[in-house]
Amino acid sequence: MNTIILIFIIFLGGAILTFLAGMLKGILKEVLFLASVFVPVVLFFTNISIGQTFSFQAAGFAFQWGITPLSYVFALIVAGLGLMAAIYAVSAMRNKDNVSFFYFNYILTIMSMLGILFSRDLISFFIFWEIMTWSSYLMVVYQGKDVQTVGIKYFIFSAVGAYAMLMAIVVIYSLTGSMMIDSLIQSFPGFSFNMQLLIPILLLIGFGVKSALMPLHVWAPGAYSHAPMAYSSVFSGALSKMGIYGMVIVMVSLISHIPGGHWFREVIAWLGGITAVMGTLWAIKQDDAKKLLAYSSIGQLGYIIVGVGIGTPLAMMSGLFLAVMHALFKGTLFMVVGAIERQTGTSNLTEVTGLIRKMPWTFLAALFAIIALAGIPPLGGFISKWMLYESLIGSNHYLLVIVIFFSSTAAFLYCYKFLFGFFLGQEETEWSHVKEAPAMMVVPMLILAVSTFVLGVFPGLILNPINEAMQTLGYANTQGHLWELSIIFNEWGNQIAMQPIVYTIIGIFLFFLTFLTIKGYKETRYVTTKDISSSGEVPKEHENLTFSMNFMQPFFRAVEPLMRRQIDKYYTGFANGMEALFDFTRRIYTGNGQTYAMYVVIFVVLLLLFKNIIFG
Amino acid sequence: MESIWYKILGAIITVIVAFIVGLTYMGLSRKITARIQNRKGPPFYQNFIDALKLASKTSAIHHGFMQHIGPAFMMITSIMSVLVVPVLTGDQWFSNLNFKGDLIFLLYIMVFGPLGMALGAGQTGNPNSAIGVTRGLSQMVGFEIPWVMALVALMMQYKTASIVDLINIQQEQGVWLMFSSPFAFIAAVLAMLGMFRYSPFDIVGAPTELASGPVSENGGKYLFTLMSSNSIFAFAKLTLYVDLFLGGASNIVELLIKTFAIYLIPMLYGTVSPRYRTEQAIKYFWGWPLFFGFLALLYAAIF
Amino acid sequence: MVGSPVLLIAIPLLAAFVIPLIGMIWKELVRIIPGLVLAYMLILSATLLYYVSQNGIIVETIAGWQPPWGINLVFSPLTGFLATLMSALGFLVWLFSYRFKRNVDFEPAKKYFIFLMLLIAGAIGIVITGDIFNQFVFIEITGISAYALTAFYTGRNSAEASFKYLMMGALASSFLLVAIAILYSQLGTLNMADIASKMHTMNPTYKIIALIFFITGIGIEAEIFPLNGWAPDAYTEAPGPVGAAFAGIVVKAGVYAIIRMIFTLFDIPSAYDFLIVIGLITLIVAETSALRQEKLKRMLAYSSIGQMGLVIVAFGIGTHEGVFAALFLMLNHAVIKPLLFFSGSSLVFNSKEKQIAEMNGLGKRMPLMAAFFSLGAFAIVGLPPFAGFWSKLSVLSAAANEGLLLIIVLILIVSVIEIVYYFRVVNRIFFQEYSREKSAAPHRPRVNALVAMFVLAIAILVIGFYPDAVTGILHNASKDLLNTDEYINNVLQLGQSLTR
Amino acid sequence: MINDKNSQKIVDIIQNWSRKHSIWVLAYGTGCGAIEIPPTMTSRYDAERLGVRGAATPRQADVLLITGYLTTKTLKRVIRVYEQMQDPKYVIGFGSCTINGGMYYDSYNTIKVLDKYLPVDVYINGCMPRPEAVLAGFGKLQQLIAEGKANGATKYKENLEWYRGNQKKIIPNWVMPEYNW
Repeated sequence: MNTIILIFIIFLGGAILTFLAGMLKGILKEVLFLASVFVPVVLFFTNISIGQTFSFQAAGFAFQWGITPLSYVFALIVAGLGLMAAIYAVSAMRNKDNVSFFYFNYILTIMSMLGILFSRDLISFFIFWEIMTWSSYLMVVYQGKDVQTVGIKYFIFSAVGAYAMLMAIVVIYSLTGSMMIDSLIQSFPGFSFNMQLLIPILLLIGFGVKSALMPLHVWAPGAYSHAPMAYSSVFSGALSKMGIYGMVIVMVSLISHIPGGHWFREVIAWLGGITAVMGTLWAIKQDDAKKLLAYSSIGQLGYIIVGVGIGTPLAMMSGLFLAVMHALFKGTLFMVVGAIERQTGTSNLTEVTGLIRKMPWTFLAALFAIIALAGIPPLGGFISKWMLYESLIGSNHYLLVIVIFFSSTAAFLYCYKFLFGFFLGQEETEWSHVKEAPAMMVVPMLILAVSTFVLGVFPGLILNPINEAMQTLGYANTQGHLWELSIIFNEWGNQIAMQPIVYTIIGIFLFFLTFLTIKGYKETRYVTTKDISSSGEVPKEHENLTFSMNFMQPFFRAVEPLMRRQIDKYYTGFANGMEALFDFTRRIYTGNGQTYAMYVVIFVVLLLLFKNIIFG
Repeated sequence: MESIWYKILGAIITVIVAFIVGLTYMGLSRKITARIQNRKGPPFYQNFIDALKLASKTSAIHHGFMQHIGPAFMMITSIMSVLVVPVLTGDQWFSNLNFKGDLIFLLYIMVFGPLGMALGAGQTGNPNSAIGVTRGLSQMVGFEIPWVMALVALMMQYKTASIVDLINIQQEQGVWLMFSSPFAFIAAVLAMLGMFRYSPFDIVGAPTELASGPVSENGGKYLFTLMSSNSIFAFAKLTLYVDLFLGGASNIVELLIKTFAIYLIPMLYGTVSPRYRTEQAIKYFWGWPLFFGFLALLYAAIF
Repeated sequence: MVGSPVLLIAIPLLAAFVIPLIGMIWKELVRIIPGLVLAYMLILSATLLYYVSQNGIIVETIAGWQPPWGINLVFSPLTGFLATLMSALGFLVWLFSYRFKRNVDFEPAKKYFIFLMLLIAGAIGIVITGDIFNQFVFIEITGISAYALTAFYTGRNSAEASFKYLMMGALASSFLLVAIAILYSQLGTLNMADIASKMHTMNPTYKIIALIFFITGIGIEAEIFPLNGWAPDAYTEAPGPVGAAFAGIVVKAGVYAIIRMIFTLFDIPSAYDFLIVIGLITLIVAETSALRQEKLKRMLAYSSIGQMGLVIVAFGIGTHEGVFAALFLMLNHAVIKPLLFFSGSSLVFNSKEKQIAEMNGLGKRMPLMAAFFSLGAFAIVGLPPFAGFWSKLSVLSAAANEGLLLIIVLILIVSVIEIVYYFRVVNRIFFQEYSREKSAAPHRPRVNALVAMFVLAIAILVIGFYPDAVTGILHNASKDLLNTDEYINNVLQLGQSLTR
Repeated sequence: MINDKNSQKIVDIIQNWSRKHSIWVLAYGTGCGAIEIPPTMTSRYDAERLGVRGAATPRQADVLLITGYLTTKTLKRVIRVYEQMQDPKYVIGFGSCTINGGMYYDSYNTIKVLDKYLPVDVYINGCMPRPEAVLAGFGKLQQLIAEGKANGATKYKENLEWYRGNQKKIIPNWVMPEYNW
């Protein structure tokens, strides 16, 4: 049996079996769940080689599944993060209602994401896309909060995106007579200009929704924060990357062939830039860690879109590398929030404080992830940021680089807010009972966190598959002049050699760690955080001295004009207007038989009057 | 193998030089400020005494491990930046990591320490620390923008991101970049006012309001570490300005003159200025400095 | 051949008359007999369909009169497909309602099954007859039984709904009769094939007027936009399985009649465009009206109207793909909408107002019903990998092949609206707090109803995962519809030189 | 070598010298004497030339300057501040009030003799002392530091029981963390 189909059968069967096992007591469902994620992932890593395909016919369409170098990069994200989050989920979701439903959707999501990456034809791409959409939708509403607003909003946006994509697909089918992605790419340059413009726009709407591109992002904060955190890490880390995956194909293989296509890509890149800024600003404003991470994800996806949109080799590399990194660190951060929420019962940054001594390992994971997120060397986030800036500067995007830089500098604010809010600050008695999260939750986080470090020192590990992917997209081989195992270059040949830098940093750090920190730590003794210099006062046990309300208020006083308008409000207004309009159309059906009879007469009379126009 | 030891030795010497120069400059600034205020002022070596005293003070308590790592993070930033910035042009001894990192790297390693310090400050649980940190970070967002604009303008104009290359370009052309890219220089200098956190941008550690802000729970050795880190960092920043805009320095005297000349700008501006609130500071940086940044970008785009 | 197509009409008619007599012997037989009849019909029509697909269409003459003079029945891949679909649905409706009103008394059950048999007989008659007046008769049979079924709950509202339906139906039949009269006066024949072959000789003005009256007359049954005022009330007030039967059987027959007119009888090309326009209007008005409905069945009714509009649009595209898509839509609608009606009526069974708001939190109380309803909702809005996706895809693809991008956009926008109201309900069922009084015991559907729903659900999944199971039949059917010449030839059987 | 007695002596000398020339003052403005601090620090008298400089928090300060009378209410805070300061630390009693109560000698809510509650190293006499006197006080403190005689903190640690007893007499409901040096 073909391994590709085997993977999907195991996923599907595993999902159903896990769901059914949910009716039984015991750990059968957990075991089945882990197995049905683990086995296909292992099969994927061991038995799937690039170029292997599997084809069949159904409903008059030819289907072809197989992995390409590009989708391999994304499949790495999906498989890796999916597996880690699955391990995490088993522990995180224990004792929740309807766990098997969660598992069911989780497996389906992983399956559909791999399916998207495996699809070489548009129909199965779309089918898996929709499965991904509704399984993720079910996860968004899983906890039953704000389902009629957040859930519906997510699904409407997804549906608009998916239907735009569907329209593009049928148009492509009518133009080429084939559903194969390859044949689309081949015949695209021959399309008329209108079609060349229409198809990418429609596809980009579809992909833009999933990758939370402005102005299609408004579903994201709610959806990311309402899903269970074990799922959100996949949601934000991997699922949003499906949009990026599609965008890469559209940008490189389609839009580049339009006359004047680089302007198109410029627009997309600018949209990405604005997304990055606004996502970051709103992230700073959030008090709920989930919302903060959700907006931060929007911002980070904005960077990726900028990289993909600019599309020079370095930019594309940075976009794809950041896609991988974002999966690692944002996956970790959502897991961290999940762990904290599980241990404390809330994820509000203004409530939870001072967990660092209670949950040190979680803090360590969060610290790594935040450093990677902020793009500070030597972790992997820096590599992607560096490549992004260099590529923007190298390709003369004067203003865009400033926009991006503003966004990533402002990102420090929410990075700090996240760490400070949860882990630092006063240790309140309210949280003195909090324990470290179970090992099954902590270990996946730490693995992901440490891998950001490894990729920071040896970016070549992941740049190698990215390079191969880019070669199939038509880029030149960049190994050697843009990157090596642990050195990255910009287009002018300036380099960052990660190894000496990292060794120096580690050296300095160890020196001060030994002679300052550990020595000092041993010589001194611990006092509670109530023992602070607060004008000679002795704070009472229950007095909360933590500074967490209006955390970045001065900053917001400065950027207030930027944040006065919310796209969300326009959408809400539009939706309300539509509902009012539809309420009016509803009244066409008056419920009065005479009116209905009159409609019939009017219908006949109109047809008879205008018969020559209508039937002429 | 031998070269690595030379490198390490060179690095240590660089750091020591940076430490001494930085502290001296700070002492001089106290002296000059005092003279401007018609005081006698402390001796220029006063900061060394302070440092020595701080180092000799004991510390009895801690609020957690992070509080003690903060200064270490700060040191990483300072030392890394001073190692990446070319101190003396063409000097083998002090080449350190000049070729391993470029401007973007420098920008990012420069925020590593403040963020680590912020974490340390956060763990003390002192609300003043956190307030100071938020102010500092907000202000950083303010001044980074014109600063980056200036750097981007330079990088675009001369098609390199390496500081060494920029020095070489200045030496080849025989013109300092402050003359050949004047707007970038102005923007960078205005940004520098915020970077050094002298008045009017010293709200971060406003002593009477915030009880010195982020460092309010740090005393003794930690304050000493932070102080030396600050001085090294200041030296690194000054050297960077000299390298970028004043053509670098080939010997130590030239370096000192140029760096001190640059140093006088934020210092003298600070002595005659009151204090901005955070949002005022941000708006200040997004006013004229931003305008000059745009001019610099325009200039770079045209030429 | 296992039997004649005549039996498909004759047996249910016979059964309808026999039921009250047999009921005197043993009350249970009233419930059993229709099932047996429908099962037989299902087997018969399926066998005939298979036979037809192998051997070409069957033209059955009644009483030895050859067409064009006598009444004839045509069992072609198209009509056979629809007849099979209807008998299958009829069987499922019977299965669902086997124990229907068991605890009330004998009389309503008797009526219910009589009219159900009549309804199915009439609908199948509409589909397989080859005579236009005969079709009118069957439309009347269907209509009358439908009025009766609407008024089944003998309440004020039911009576009102039924009266509205009756009134519209009366208008419809008069228009229909006028149209038939025009045709007969002009062409001197009532046989469809004969009319089709002679149509080119007819005065265009008369032709158009006849068509208009036809469309109006049948349009009322087919739920075309301004003519469908009866539908929401009737669906709401009729019992759940009757709603399913309306959506799955009656409307299909009506749509078939219109399509037969336009594709075979009348040679007016612009009628296709008219179909597209009127279908789109129906679709948009119905779906937008559905958005703000408060009662579940009413919402389903509007959704059903909308789906029919979509079917008409697909027919209006007029190509093989369009017809294929339309038939596929009809099939899916016939599979999905009954499931929604069945599970929906179970969900609101114990509530007073039958309102959507009363379904909050039922997912925990009635997980299986809720799951069926959600499956139906997922399928009807066209989410893969369920049945509705393939039909939606084929409609869009057909439209795209004709370059009708605006239609695609409109259909997709309407689909979004559809998603909104269906998912609001699904959200209520699963993810909101239970709002009825806690003591109210959830309605537990009987085994027979569960089996009916299971069959439909499995059909949805099978079509969704393996669409090739049905596409062959649909392709045959659509070929059959488009090939007018073959139809005429086969029916008239005379090898006449076709002058068209 | 470091632990050698002679070298320890050298280290002590250096340390004391540095402490002497770098005095970071935490001015606890309890009483009217605080008004004398600004003139002392600013242009005319310029205490900074002696290395005297304000400190923002007790963690960074070397000298606790009790400027004037100390009410029973503020005593608690002052003790807290003093205990939060890190070694080596000194206390300067500023003005007559800290010595014997001064003009508040018969007040019911000020403490009269500061030395009973905190180990005062240097008193500055006067009501209030002029900046010259303050500078002289600092000079005295520097001299004591250089000689290694400014050992109030050690005294405090050694006689903690006694100090605590006195303090608790003034402060009825004692809720303070233990002194951790």
